[in-house]
Formats: sequence, C-alpha cells, structure tokens
Amino acid sequence: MIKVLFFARIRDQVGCAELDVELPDMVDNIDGLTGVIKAQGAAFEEALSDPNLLIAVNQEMAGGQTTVEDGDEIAYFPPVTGG
Amino acid sequence: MIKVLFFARIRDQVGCAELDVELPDMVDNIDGLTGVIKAQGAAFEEALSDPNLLIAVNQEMAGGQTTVEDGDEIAYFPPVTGG
Amino acid sequence: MPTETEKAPSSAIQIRVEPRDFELGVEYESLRRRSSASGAIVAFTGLVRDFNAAGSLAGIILEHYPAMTIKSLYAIAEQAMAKWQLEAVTIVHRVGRLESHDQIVLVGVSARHRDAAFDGARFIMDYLKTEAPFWKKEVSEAGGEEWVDAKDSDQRARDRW
Amino acid sequence: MPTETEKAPSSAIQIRVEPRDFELGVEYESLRRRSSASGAIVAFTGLVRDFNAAGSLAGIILEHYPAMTIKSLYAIAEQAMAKWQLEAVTIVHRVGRLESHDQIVLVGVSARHRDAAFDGARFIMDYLKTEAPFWKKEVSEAGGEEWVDAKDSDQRARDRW
Repeated sequence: MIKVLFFARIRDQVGCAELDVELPDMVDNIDGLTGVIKAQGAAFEEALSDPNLLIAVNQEMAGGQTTVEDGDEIAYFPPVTGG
Repeated sequence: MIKVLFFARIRDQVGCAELDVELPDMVDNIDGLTGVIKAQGAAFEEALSDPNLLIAVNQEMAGGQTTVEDGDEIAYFPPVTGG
Repeated sequence: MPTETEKAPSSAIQIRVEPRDFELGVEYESLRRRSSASGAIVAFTGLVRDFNAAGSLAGIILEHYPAMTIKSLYAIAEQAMAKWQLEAVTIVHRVGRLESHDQIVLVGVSARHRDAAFDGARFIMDYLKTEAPFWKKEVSEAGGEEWVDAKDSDQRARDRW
Repeated sequence: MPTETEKAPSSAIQIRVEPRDFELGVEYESLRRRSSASGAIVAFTGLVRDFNAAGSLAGIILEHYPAMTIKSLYAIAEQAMAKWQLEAVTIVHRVGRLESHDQIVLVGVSARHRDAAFDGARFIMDYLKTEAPFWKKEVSEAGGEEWVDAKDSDQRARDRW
C-alpha cells in the first residue's frame, strides 16, 4: 500500500487530501504511480498533468524515475510559496 | 582662525586633540593648511605625511584642493574602523 | 550550580513551525547565546503585506506539509552552515491564518564576519521560498481566497547561489 | 482620540550614537511600526569578538568624531533609502569602552521585498565601515591597547556597490 498526499491547489483540484493506493506489480516508480492515480478520474488526470507539479517521496523531493515501493509516502503539490 | 581636530592614531602621534591655526594670507586650501601645521614640529610633520590620512572640512570628507576659510573646522584622522 | 534552563543543550540549529507569533528580541538573544565566536548576526523577518496586484488584502492562510517541513528547513540550514561556516541558525515559520502586517517567517544566522552572515541568511530565505513545502492563500477584504502563484523571481534568486 | 505617543512623529530614518547598549527587540518593533508597506525587514548586529590574530582580547574602545558621526550616518542612510526604496532605517552605534561579546552596532532596514532589504542593510554596513568616523582600539587581556588597522576587505566591500 502507498500513502498518497495532495496539498494546496492540487488538493483542491482532486477534492481529496489523502489516498491509499495499491501498487500494481508492474509499477515501481513515480511515473508509473502517477499513471495509476490519473486513471481514477478526470480531476486526477487534469491535476497531475500540471507541468509545474512537484513530487516528494518520503518527504524528499523526487522525479518521475524515483523508485516507489510498498509503505512509501508520496506527496503531490504545486510550486511552494512560503516565506 | 581655523579649528583643527586630530583623532585616534593621528591624535596620539601629534600629542594634541585640538589646535587653533591662524590662516596665512596666501593659504586657501587643505594642502596649504597642512603645510602650515607640519611646520609646527617633527610630530606634526610625520603624522600628517601618512599616505592614508583622511581629512574632513566642516564634517564632510575633503581632499587637498578643498577650499579652507576662516571659521572652518578641519579634522585629520586615520582610515575609519567602526562597525 | 547550573539551573535546569542553563543545563539544556543549546543546539546550533533551531527550527520551529507553528501558528503562534514570535518575538524577534527573544529569538535574537537565544541566537546570540549560541554564537560566542561570532562578530555578526543577521536577522530577516517576512511580514504579511496588505495588498497585492488585485487590491487590498485582509490576510493570508499558510498551509504546509508537516512531516516534510522541518526536515526541509533543517536540510537548508545545514547547507548554509557548511557553505558559510555559520555558528548558529534559527528559523521560525508560522502556519495557519495570519492578518495584514503579521510576522510570517524569521531567519537568523550568526557568523564570524558580516559577509557570511548576510549571504547565509539570504541563501536560507531563497531556498526556503523555493523548496520548503509551504503554500500561501491570499484572503481579500471581501473574503475571497486565492492561492498565490510561485514567482519566477524567487526561482532566479535561488539559482544565483 | 489619539494619545500623545500616537501623535509623535515617526521619522523614516532614526540614528543614535551613544555608549549605552541597545535591545534589538525594541529597535525592531519601532522599525516595524514605521514600515506599514513593507514585507521584509533585515537587522544586522555587530558584536565584539574575544580574539584577534595576536590572541585573546578583553574588549575594545570606540572613539568617534561627534560633530560628524550622525551627519555621516544620516547621509549613508539617505543614499540607501533612495537606492533601494527602503521604507525605514534605524542605525545605532555605540562608543566608549565595550567588553567581549558586547553589541557594537545595529543596522535595521525595511522594504517591500527581501532583496532590497538585504542589499540596503549591507550597503549601509559597507559604507559605515569605510566612511563613518569611528576608530577602534583593541584592549588585550594584559591591558595593552592597540589601534585597529583599516581592512582592505572593507574597502573592497564598499567598492562593490
């Protein structure tokens, strides 16, 4: 099981803050996981296609090729605007 | 009458913090005034020959050609080291 | 005999993320106590401005990713400490609803000389603005809420280091 | 009805030169009250270090040229305000005998954005170090006193603006 979190504008777009995703056997990286989540509906498809989307794996910034495994916490969010 | 002030290391060298100088008729700038003061003794001659010497006329930084007239306050001091 | 407070370990890096306001004077004195070899301290604070391009603002709402925020700020502080040999770093970032003119963030650093202190504080702010998982929503006077877009100028500021 | 305090004029530039110590918290809150359009405040403090190349120091003695000091700091503050559109500036510089770890100088500035605030504060410090008529004498642990030489690095820092 993968714990998926959405923050800020991305959370508003998908209408959901947290999602548990079962990782299919063939999926072992972020790009694969993102595909699985997009398949859940139009809102997910649109929000996760944002070219500025940022992704963290276990609270560290990650890219599409970053490995994902069972038990990981993955977060999707827009560019940060703190400070 | 010109009021002449010496600060920090320069004051220690000339052994004097303040000096009143009567401006000779031919003298109308800092270089001229410096010459008059140097003539007062070896300590003045040496201290005012310091290549890093700074000079202020009426509390503003000045150069050798800056005009000097009766009633002015002239200060001689080393490079500043505050902050 | 040392009191309980005096015995508490003083860590070079101190980071807090919380809704509650901070007092610069208190944070500065703590930083100073942790900086006995330093000749320079720089403290930056960011404040909520009461307007944007669209008009007057009532305030902002700051959301964050709690599990990641401190980790991210800690990594930024450690990078700055190593790069400029800072003696101590304090970062305080508020979250939740803030009103106009409220304090948002404090970055304080100490170093032997002023160039390191200025660069270190600026580096931390530039990285915080582009890497730490905080998101700002502006609340208009009429009560409307709008997510703030990330600024290209912040990305450029980060890229200069 | 406004009280006496609220009616008091709040000047954008505040400068003090005096032997007495300052509290950063108090100076910062004053600066903040004079900065209603600002999103960024930078405060720099300089501290007496307890050693130099020759060994341990007990403290320093700061001499200045009273009639010129405030005038010179004011001119530096005005230049910085115009160059970076700062909203407010506070400069406090101590004189007389100071001990190790004592505060020497405070420069605080406010601006709309952080780049202006960082640059403005740094500009003021670089100019203060090379133009304001203060001179420092170091006092060794044994009691010896030695004038401090001006540093080339300070002149270079000034020349970068």
